[in-house]
Amino acid sequence: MTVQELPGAGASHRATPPPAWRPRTEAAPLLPDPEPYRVLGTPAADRLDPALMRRYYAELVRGRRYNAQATALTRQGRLAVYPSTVGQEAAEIAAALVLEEQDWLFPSYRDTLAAVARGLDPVQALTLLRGDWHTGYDPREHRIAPLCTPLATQLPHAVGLAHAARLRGDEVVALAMVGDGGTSEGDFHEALNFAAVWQAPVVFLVQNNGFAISVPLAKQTAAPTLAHKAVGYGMPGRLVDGNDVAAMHEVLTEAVQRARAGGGPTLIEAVTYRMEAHTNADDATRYRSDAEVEAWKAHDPVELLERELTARGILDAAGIQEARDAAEAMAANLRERMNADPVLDPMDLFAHVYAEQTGQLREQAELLRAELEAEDDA
Amino acid sequence: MTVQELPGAGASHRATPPPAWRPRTEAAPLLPDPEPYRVLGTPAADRLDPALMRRYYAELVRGRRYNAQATALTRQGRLAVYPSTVGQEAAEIAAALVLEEQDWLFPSYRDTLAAVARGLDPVQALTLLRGDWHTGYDPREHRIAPLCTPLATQLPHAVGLAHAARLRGDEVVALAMVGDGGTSEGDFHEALNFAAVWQAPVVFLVQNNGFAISVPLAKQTAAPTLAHKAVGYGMPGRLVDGNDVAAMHEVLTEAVQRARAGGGPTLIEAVTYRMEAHTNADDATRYRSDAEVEAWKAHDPVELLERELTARGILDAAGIQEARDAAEAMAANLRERMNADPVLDPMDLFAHVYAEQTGQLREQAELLRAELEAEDDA
Amino acid sequence: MSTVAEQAVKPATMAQALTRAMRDAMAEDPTVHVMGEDVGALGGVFRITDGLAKEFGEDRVTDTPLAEAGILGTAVGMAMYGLRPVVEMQFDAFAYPAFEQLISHVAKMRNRTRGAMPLPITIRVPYGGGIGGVEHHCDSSEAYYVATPGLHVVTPATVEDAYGLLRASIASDDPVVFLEPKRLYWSKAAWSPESPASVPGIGKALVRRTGASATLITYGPSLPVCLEAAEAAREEGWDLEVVDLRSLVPFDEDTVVASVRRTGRAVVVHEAGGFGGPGAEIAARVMERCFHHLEAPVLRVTGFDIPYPPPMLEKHHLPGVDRILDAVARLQWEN
Amino acid sequence: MSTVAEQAVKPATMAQALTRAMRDAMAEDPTVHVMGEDVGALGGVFRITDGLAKEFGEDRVTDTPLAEAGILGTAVGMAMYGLRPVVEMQFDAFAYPAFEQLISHVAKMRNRTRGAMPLPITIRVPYGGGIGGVEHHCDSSEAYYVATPGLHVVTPATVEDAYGLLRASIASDDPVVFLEPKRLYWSKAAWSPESPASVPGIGKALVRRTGASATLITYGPSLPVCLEAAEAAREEGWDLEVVDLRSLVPFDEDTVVASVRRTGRAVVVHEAGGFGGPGAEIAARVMERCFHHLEAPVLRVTGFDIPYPPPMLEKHHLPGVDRILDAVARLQWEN
Ligand SMILES: Cc1ncc(C[n+]2csc(CCOP(=O)(O)OP(=O)(O)O)c2C)c(N)n1
Ligand SMILES: Cc1ncc(C[n+]2csc(CCOP(=O)(O)OP(=O)(O)O)c2C)c(N)n1
Ligand SMILES: [Mg+2]
Ligand SMILES: [Mg+2]
Repeated sequence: MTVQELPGAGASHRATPPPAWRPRTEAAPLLPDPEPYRVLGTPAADRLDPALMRRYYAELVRGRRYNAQATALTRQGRLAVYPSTVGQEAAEIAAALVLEEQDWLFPSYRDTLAAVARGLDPVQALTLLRGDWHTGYDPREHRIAPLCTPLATQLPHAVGLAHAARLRGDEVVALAMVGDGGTSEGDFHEALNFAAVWQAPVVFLVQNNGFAISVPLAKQTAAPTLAHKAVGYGMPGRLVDGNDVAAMHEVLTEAVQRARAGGGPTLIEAVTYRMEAHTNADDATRYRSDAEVEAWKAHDPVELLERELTARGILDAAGIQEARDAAEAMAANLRERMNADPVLDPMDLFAHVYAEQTGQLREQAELLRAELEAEDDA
Repeated sequence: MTVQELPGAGASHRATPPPAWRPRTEAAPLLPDPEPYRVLGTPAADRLDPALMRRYYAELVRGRRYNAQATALTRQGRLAVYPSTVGQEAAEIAAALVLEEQDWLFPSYRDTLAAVARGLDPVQALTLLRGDWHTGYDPREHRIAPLCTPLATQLPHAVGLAHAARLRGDEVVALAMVGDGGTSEGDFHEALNFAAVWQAPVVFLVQNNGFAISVPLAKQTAAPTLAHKAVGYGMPGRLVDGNDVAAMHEVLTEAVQRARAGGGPTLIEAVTYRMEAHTNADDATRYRSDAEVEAWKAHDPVELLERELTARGILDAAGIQEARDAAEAMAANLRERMNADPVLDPMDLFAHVYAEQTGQLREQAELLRAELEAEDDA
Repeated sequence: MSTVAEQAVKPATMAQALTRAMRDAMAEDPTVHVMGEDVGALGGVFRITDGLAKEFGEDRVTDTPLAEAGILGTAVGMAMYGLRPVVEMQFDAFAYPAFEQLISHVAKMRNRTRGAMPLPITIRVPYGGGIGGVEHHCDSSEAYYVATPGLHVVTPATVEDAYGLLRASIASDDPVVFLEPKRLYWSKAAWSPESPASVPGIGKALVRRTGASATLITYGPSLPVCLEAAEAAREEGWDLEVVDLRSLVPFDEDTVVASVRRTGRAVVVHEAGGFGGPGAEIAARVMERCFHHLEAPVLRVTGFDIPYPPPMLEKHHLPGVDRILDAVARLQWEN
Repeated sequence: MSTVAEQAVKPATMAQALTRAMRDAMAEDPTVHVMGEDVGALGGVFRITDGLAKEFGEDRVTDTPLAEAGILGTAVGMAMYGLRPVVEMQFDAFAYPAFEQLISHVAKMRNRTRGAMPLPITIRVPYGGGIGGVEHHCDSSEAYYVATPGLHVVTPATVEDAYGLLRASIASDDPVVFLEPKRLYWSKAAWSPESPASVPGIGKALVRRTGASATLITYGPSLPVCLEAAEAAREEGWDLEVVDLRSLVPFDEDTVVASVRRTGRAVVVHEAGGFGGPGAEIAARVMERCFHHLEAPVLRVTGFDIPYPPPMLEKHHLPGVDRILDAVARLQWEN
């Protein structure tokens, strides 16, 4: 519709309406469904791909075990802190599995599991939280950006990277993860806006786990859903049950494919729940009830999938046992390797500040070297 | 609707869906009309209030004259720079006139006209652009925040002020003005989100004048309209013809009333056009065509109103002349007063950095004082 | 609330003193509001606002959306309407998103309006390292604040000062960046909120230890380290004076200069990086004012000029007793 | 394009040299991209990117949405993918919204990833006053950048350096904050882009004028003022040396120290505020390294510690020839 046809333009003395303005797209296709999309437990589950679902099952079981092991490591002092994704495994793992090799994952500080599911060695994924070097891996090796602590700040990185890849003609999709709280940051807004204007191949995955540390969603936004934020950027918004790994897989895959095909970015809100405290250092009883947590237990992502697959005969007791054994093996390996003290070289403090050390840094490095030598002598 | 009723919850092995999540509001009432709301030249104009419209007419004529005079002052070196609002007078003036005395206006750097229409002395409004003191007025006197140069940064101020007033039980509404370009800033996002969560009595008025300096709207956003951004915050969005002062008045009044009644914030996009260059220092031919400007001339806010009012017999030649005379008188007065050199005291540089001068500043003030005295002696 | 007698005997932590300062300010002045991320039910990630929401309600102790520019920006508006917001930034590096609001508005509003619109905002920032925090949780960002005219920059090093300086900051009609040394949160002292008399408002440094050989100039988290170094220095035959700045802006030049003129030697100690850090200003100023009294250049012992290290390496970065003593040894004693 | 012969004779402005530097870098290296507000069709509000969009297309010279954190944040992503973004911030104070990206990511990414992910980003920031700009358009914000390890901070003072240093910055594998002195944009020199050989990369200061009585240490917009002051000083019998730092990080300590050791006296001159400004670091460092060579304390002539004044008062704020000579006069000549 052009503005020439606008209602009210009839009166004869009226000037032709301004020609430069017109609605750029229709809002309707951008609006999310009013309820989270689901597959498990619905007729849509009839079309599940057994092999894929068995793979997801194994990953979910492994992810759950990874979470438990990481939390145990905090109690043993082997990790300084761990933000658990128990209850969020479906979203974490689907985010990793829908990507192709050349794609990039931009995890938030919470998303070590997604990084591990993409193939990163768990020990490398955990260096930040263990207290040894900030980023324990080469981001280019697995195309996983550094775990990002300042919330939402990695979202514009994802946009820039995806845009750069597109400019170079590479079919790369960037998937960026953020929490419900992170959507309030200015960087969230700017990233989504740039992505939409540039039609960058990015998928924004918001895990709405109900809380930003202690702050519930109702104090974070008054929007109908977080997925509705897509409208304001002119990109499609999708609402999905984040505990339903089959639904996550479908919705993410669709968004990744649209991005890869040049269809631009998508905002996805995965409705989920953080079953444990914010981190091991947090006390969740201060801000939420046991009843709420209990209610969500009945909607556990691992169990949802297990029930669906066993009911459909896709998974049997042996399959379950196999997944659990593999998970135990991963945990044992992780435990063992994390029990070894990492060896850090204090001189590394100065090695990577710049490509070439400044004179001032050389001086400081010499100071530290002398101190270390004096210590060694003593 | 509760999640218990969600489609797909039928399968018997399915857990009850998560109880903590539900859509917070319906999206429909938040969505703007797809076309800008109009009154002039439409049947809705039958209900125009003649007295109010005559007042608007006088203000628009005065506003147009103010713009011309201010631009003339830049040519005479009396103003360092002037961002004109020729073509945007309807939005500028309606923004000021819909407010009550206790309300607050938060203008952007472009909105001296809105401040003047609210009652501020034009000479005071122009100190910033003249080069004498930054803010030439006491913001509390007219309840006009300082003209704000860093884009969108005053929007959270408006939210905080409105929120504070509400906490204190005062019926104060804050109206904050921003351009299409300003909507891309993180501060825009954060301000709207805080306002919606707090249900603060704020009206956000975006003047979409087609450009952010040289950057056209299409490079600024991919949204259907800027008003659609409201959806993502859970506040109503309204699209209005910014050159139709009667429509501006109605839409703004409705939003102000909703805010005052405790109904929370509104986002309004006024579709308008910047007829002149960004400022006198800009060269608009570098980025837009004369044809576009010409087309918008046919949709001039002053002429639109004049035609409607004369056609309806609300305004006659005498009324037009009266408005023009008043505008000339204002311009003559402004010209004369701006031709006097302002007297500034250099020692004021140190007077208001802190309530109490620090020792270091006292020293620096002494240095300057000595220099000034030496100059006087010379 | 506990009685005076109880308070007087019980040791309190710096965290408790800070909480108590906000509580007392809020009880006395209804315009004082606390806002930030998780400051309500949780009481803040460091529990510094513990109990305030319960006592004063959510309207005065507000869990905001997660957006630091929004928090500070709305606080500006609240202050414009006559409130006294006390803003909590969750960690040092998470104050950065609010920099534009801080620099372009908070610091400039009084000046811009010729005094018509002062902004009595207190911005509490837990800062510094030494607690095993991961990156972005241990920055000492005072250089940015110090270089911004219009801000006061205050940092306590003792339990008593934590209370007194925070009260003074909240009472100030100007914006104050109130830097809380994280690793001193759990430091203890026998302290009662009824006797904060020794804090004479913002802008007074204090000689924490008198000495004749040289002056250590420090603040915040480095004060205990300097006091320890001064103890250790006695073995080497040095009698060190220790000055606690307590406020970086205003900077109490007179106290510092008087001390250095007396001792003739000085070392500035802080965790922030040295290059362009606050110690540069102090050293430059001391040398300017004490030039003919100095036996040696003013030296600095600071964090290295590197991004804050991972927890396992932070001990090598932080100024410690040995590094301070090494600097003291370089003060040209043999001259 | 013009021929060598034409270029060699025609005087060029600093603005033209900057444009040419970007043009040549883009022509040589397809990974160089220019982005920012109004850098395309308009050529930037100062016309520094004039003609680039036409020559290289919108994909390489991009008008971004109006959001500085977004601009720098997406530039980070582009650099992660192997591009070399050259970002324009429209004015000094409008770089503040991008501070979190700058401090927490741009400055730290190489270090965080142990060198695996360097960020070759050039951030061009027109800075400083003297052009009659209104508030927020005249800040000298170098103190913030200088105090952030991981950033290079570069600022040219001549037409030739504008070209050479910008080329070096774009070629650098590390992020560079490239500060462009606004009021020198239209300064002219006979200059040809074919002979930028005298710029030996980033990090070398240059003695712009030799002298024996005292050293003026300066950079960027204050260099011409210092050279003028040095001329004027001859009348007073002072033979001043003038050092142009050209880069604040890395800081060429050796050149500065060698000069001051020779002259025995020094004044640091810059527009940025003095308190916590770059001059503090320079003064502190010079005193540390030249202590026994100094006849007087190192003095500073800087902008006052106030928000940048309105245009009609800026002349009182900016370090001028007289204020510099007054400082030189205070260098204890009678001792
Ligand atoms: C810019 C910034 N501000 C504050 C913090 C401190 N912080 C860490 S996690 C967190 C809550 C995040 O909530 P959400 O985005 O919902 O993610 P979740 O923790 O639920 O995964 C906060 C406030 C931070 N990391 N970054
Ligand atoms: C934070 C910030 N960035 C950049 C600028 C420089 N600038 C001044 S006006 C302008 C364009 C504004 O466009 P818009 O918001 O549409 O308002 P308009 O000028 O059209 O009224 C820009 C980029 C600024 N003032 N503030
Ligand atoms: Mg969350
Ligand atoms: Mg505009």
